[in-house]
Amino acid sequence: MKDFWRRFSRNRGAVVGLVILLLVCLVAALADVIFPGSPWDMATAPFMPPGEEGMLLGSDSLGRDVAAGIAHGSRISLMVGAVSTVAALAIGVSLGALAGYLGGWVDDAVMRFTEFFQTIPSFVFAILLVAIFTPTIGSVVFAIAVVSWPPVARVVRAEFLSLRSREFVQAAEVLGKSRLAIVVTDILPNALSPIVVLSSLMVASAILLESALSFLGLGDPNLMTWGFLIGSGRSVIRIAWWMSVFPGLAIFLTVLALNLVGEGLSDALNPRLARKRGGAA
Amino acid sequence: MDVSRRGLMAAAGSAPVLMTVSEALAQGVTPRRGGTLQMMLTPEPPVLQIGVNQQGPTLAAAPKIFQGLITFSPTLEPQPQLAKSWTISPDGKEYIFKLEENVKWHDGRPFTADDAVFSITKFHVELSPRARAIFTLIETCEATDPHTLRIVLKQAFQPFLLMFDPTACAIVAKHLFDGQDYRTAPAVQQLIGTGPFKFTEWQRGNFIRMDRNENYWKPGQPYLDTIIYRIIPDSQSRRLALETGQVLLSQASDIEPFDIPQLRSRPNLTVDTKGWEYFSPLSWIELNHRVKPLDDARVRRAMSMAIDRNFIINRLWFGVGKPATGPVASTTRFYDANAKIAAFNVREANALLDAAGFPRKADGTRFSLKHIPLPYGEIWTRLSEYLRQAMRQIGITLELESTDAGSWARRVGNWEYETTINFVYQFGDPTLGVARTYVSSNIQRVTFTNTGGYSNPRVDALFEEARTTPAAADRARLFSDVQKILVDEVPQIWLTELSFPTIHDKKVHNVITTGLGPSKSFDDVFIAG
Amino acid sequence: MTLLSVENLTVALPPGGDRPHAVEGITLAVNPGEILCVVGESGSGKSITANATMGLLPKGLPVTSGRIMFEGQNLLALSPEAMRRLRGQRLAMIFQEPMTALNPVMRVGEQIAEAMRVHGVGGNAAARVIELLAAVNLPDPAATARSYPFRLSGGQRQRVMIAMALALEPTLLIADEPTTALDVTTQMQILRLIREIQGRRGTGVMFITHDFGVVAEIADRVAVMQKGRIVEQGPAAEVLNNPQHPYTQGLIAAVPHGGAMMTPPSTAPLVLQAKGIEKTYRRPGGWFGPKPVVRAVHDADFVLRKGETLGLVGESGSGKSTLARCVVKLVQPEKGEIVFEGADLRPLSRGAWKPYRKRIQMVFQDPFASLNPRRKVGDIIAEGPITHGTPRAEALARARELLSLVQLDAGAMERFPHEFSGGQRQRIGIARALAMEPELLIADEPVSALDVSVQAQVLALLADIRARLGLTMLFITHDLRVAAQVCDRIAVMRRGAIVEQGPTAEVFGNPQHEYTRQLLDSIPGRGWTPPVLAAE
Amino acid sequence: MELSRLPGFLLRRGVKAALVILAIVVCNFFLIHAAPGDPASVIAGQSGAADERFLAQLRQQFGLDQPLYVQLWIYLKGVLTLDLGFSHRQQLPVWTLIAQRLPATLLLTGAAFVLAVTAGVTLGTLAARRVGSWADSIITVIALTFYATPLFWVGLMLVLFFSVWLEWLPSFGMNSVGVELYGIAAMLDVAQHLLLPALTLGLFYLAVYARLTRATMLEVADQDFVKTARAKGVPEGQVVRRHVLRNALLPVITFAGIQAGQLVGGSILVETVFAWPGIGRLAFDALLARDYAVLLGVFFCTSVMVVGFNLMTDLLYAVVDPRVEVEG
Repeated sequence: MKDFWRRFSRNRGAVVGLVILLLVCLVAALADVIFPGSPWDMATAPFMPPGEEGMLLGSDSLGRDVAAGIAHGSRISLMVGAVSTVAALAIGVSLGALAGYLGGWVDDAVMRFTEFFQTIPSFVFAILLVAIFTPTIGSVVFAIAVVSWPPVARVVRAEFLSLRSREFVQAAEVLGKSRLAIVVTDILPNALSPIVVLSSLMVASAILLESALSFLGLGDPNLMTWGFLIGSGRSVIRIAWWMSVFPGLAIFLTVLALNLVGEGLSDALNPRLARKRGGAA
Repeated sequence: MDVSRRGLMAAAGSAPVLMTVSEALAQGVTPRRGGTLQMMLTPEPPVLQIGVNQQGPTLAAAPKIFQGLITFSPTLEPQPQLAKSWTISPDGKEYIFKLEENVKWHDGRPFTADDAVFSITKFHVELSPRARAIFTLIETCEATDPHTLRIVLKQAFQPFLLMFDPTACAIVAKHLFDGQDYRTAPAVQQLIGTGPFKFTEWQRGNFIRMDRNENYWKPGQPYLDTIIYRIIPDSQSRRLALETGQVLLSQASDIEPFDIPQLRSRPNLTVDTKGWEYFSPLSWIELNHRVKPLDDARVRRAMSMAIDRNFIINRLWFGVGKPATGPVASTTRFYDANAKIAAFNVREANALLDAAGFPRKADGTRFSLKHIPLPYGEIWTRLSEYLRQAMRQIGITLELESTDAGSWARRVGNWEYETTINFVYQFGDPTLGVARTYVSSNIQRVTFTNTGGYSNPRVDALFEEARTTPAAADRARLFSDVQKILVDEVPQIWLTELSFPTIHDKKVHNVITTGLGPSKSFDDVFIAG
Repeated sequence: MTLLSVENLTVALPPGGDRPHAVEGITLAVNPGEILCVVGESGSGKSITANATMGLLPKGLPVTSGRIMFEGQNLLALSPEAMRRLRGQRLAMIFQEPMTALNPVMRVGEQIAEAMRVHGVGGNAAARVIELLAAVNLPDPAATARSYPFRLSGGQRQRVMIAMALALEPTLLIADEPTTALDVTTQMQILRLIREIQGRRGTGVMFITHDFGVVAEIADRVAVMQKGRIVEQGPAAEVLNNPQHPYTQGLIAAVPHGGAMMTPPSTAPLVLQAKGIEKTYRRPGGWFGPKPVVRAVHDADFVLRKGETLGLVGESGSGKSTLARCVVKLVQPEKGEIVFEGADLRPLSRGAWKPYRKRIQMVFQDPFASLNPRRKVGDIIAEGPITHGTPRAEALARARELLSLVQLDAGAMERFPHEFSGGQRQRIGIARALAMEPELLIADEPVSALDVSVQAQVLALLADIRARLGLTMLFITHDLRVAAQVCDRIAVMRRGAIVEQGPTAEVFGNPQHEYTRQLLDSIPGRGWTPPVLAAE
Repeated sequence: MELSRLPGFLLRRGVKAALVILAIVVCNFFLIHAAPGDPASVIAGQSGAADERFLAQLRQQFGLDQPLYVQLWIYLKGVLTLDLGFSHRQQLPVWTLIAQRLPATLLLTGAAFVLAVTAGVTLGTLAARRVGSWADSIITVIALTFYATPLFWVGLMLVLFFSVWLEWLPSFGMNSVGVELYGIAAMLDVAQHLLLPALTLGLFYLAVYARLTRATMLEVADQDFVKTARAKGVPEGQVVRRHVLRNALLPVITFAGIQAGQLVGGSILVETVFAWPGIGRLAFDALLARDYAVLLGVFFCTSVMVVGFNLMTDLLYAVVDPRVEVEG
């Protein structure tokens, strides 16, 4: 673990990313304390520029506090990112594990299924799913999960495929361990690093995807999200640039942080690659 | 884009002075001929054949190609169009229209009264629910000579003439439709009308182009060479197009309300909110009376009182439009200024709900309702978000459900909603555009009927009597009575009288001259200055 | 006159390593027409020396002192461009891994021609390429020139590499373990080729290897390296037969001595009998074309009696590992019987096999890949017995005992595999197998990934355990010296079939099959008998 | 791969592609029909007036009164003969509608793709060659920035900057309408309009390709054959070009194939922001209006595009990498 931290912290970007991410989480956790009340409350006159009337980041077209919206929205954005990633991981890891470990026709069937999902343009598919199930937080999470599992399945399959023939797995087989025990104690822990790295990136792209859906008006209307904020701010961008610029920056920073952390994780978990990345320096 | 702007400037170059529309009209400035007028159309309509399609954009663009027998002034007085004159018998049953001679279809065939008969008795009756409801009153409709049309009604129907403007009953060519499936006939794509402009090109998703009809029946008109409707799905792009002069005119919901204050301050632009007198759209919270406790008039009244309509007008619509005072818009005939809904008063609204037996629970709420925002653009979502906060003040939780236009129409049509937003055209007369929402005989599983399910025999009777009464004064009295009952019962929670500003460059003249705003033929519109 | 002289060369390692220098104070010389073998175990700095000479050291390894004189000029003082012009033209190099040393997306002819073109002599490259390929004894040189590397075998690729290195007739050839990745027979061919070409052209060769057999086969002079220093240098015969430095002595002592044991034929009861096992692999093919079939194992019957060690020897791809894996059901053969103590194991289901797992165990080849990197050593050793119902505490106690049996201290229990060296890991692997108290142990190339000195220790450990526990063993190896030292009987495999089997001494002393003779002929340095020295 | 194997390869892949497309068509058909609301109710809802007869007429006309499996069968029969059906809503054959919009989308995605690949690979190569230097850091930061920025947001910012402030470029549309332009002038006009949307769509993928190229370049640069090339005295530039880059591009090609579908999805957003008259926007409008035939048609087209693009990259891969046939 100490080793992990040492390698992680050697990547300066990753540390910066982690700090940003922790700040975002802090804001999410303390949203109710910093901005008590509902982010939908009309607190002041519409289109107040940042800094005026106590609006740190300005107010929106109904006089709602953009800063409060960003703070409360961080919860939903992070939640959407996390939950849809967990769901996508659940689908992707189980299918990928099945395909990679069992091989043969199971592998073939699962991979055809995955290919099929990869052929449908994912954003278009997400729009379709959300529209069909009507935009609620549940359907948005579902749609994001459904379109983002194929890469997980592929990565996990590839890992399982190579780990399956590794000698320590064969050794476990020769010891008479059950298939489940082999998958859980021998293969999965060793396939974890790429999954961990991938999931940090998936959280990031889920946040982007959610915001894109909201931009097109396909977000949950009862929840304050960053995507909603930009979606409602983009049409007034020339009157109130702050309405789309700040939530856009929030997304940008969070996604950037997640990417940086992902790289740091990848460095820390794959020391071989890390050496390569950093060259000799 | 620079090129197009230069082109327009060059065309307008010879006009020596800048002047406003009214000045131009007042001074009788000779209109200039020539130029291309670029406008916008939002959203892109599926087809431009009136009748086959009745959506707003079609009604805005198609009257350049198709014409009606008459049109209406801003005070809803009938004006001649294809009919140069008309007479109505004293009993209100017989209508005789004298039609313009020398009118030719765009394909060169002459226009006759037969075309009018076909359009009235067959085409629109088959296609348009609105026409169908009214034209069933016709006993005979015949061409007494090639340029005379005679219509006899089964019973007197005072608002009958309102059905003959181009948006309600565009006259189509009999020879192109008769004997075919009207919806799929080739003429639906190859539009042939009598109007000042001929349909020339439609690049879907991009633009619709119409060119001057050289054989137009009004001598010397139209003035414009070309009309182009650009399709621009993004509202900011539309505003930009208007500001940069790439388009010279915006209409209906092309421009978002929040952009209007800034456009007003532009010296080269005119913002005109007139021209919606015929349609007079009225918005309301549509309540489903089958859902408890929305069947309780006290609840409805309390909800109505919790809403600050001035806030909606000022903060959401940026001062465009005005608060609704009842079921009839102030621009519609027979509006009674004395029948007004209760004023904004949160304290009283709360008291009313307490008295009605809906006390606040421990968490401060009384009950919760589902609410579908109108899926026609952001402003409607903002409105619903405001309403949610307004209802919170009186302990009602509004839970928003997003839908797209498809689901919204189906759910409202099937009564599968609790509350939503709707806005409805009034077509100049309560019988045409108001009664349908409140009479129990029109409770149907289709949108724009009495989907809320409100039923009051007294209201039914008053509307029925007003429908068949020939004298305007009698009808006024009946409508006043019905308005008094309705503002008391609040079957729907009326919000605002909508108005959609027409914004155009000051060098475009004669834009709004009728009660139908930009849905006119544009044969007198010109660019100068 | 010396062709190359490395004088007092020191190359630094990045800070934080286990030693400050990769090589320190190296001085050696190569004369024209001479083969200098640089020999040492992994990490001794021999490759660094070679790369420094070629000017191909990675940026993180700077030369801190010394000179490398080549044809009268100091290579270290040359500009990168001047050095580049020398590379390939006057100095050439071949590498250990022929499978990865060629650009996979370029035809080999083109790759050789490129070597000429970049030095401005590509005029008649096409013809020269074919000549060169013929010179390294490649069949159908014209067709080979048009081939992509993946079409060629490892030996063929290494010939291509040699052809490429010799294209401009360099005066110095550096060969970095060029035969380590190859089978013995191929290795012998390549060694002969290098010797022959070098002799013909008078090229000086710096030959890097870890194998004293190879040294004996090819070297004129030898430099022995240990931990970045040269500990002994001299003529080959001198160093091989009369090593002076203790380290050299240790290394030579560790070379397996082919003195095959003469053991009487065993009459002990049968433990394992393999009859008519067949395993074929279908390559994944398209839907339309026929699927190519590879017969991995066929005609490979053998028996194994109690307490006996049977060696399965053969080159890579001969099917020896597949056969062994059939026995433990890691590979499911299509046909045949695997009779263990009277029961046929082949048709058994996964569940029915479980009781036999305790009785048959396996030791794997790669000490780095055979231990789960995410588990502690104690768990790795104890998990087998735990799976079979031994209480955890008891299994862990037993694991501690086993660690001492394989000469590791009990503190290893709580550590992870990556904290151990290759030899230590192989001991852990053996302990894991022994924890099950098996009757039959299958050892799949257990020492081939280890340095000679470590190899000797592990072999000694295996011999000791076998004697103490009375294990029966199936020992798979490609190294005939090792087989001769360990096995009672030998079975020689080739292309999936056993071509000859019998008591070790008989097979080695009087080979019957042509292939066996070929294998024995190919043992590098077979003419050299390592002097009997006291190891360490 | 040898040319003689090409027909078999194409046939196999073609059959597979056709099956995938068919599966997509069927799957989408059911998904779309599972959505609440139908085109008739949308038209009714937007017409300002409607009655039961109006709805029934529309449904009958659209074939919506048939059982779902009959509708599917009719649709499939149509697709097999490349007849994508008829949009009753727009009164035009779906194919006509798509054909009108497709060139715009192909132009946009094509331009974005070319931009992303050329600029991305160039930047990635540059960064990999100077790994650890300030140039590498800057390129990495730029790539990360584009990678983490919402696409539509970039579009808005570009419009603000280039169209509103600088007034250099048009902010929407595909060409200047109302002016007659021919030949070079017309092309320049389209190019002017194309710049911002293509940039918006391309930047994200540019970042992806830059990162991917850098990573694979570094990985390949470590491989033995690169050392071989240096050992034979190949100049550094040629090592990078002929040996490193050529091998590093293989994963980039694979990735490009996978990306095709994402590009089409991203074009919906860009087409919305820039009013670009492409099929992405057509699909979105069709979805909101429940115009099933058009929606299915667009799905069909994009699937064909993606599958075709995959096939092309596979083929390219097979040409660039001789080892491909080993895997069949």
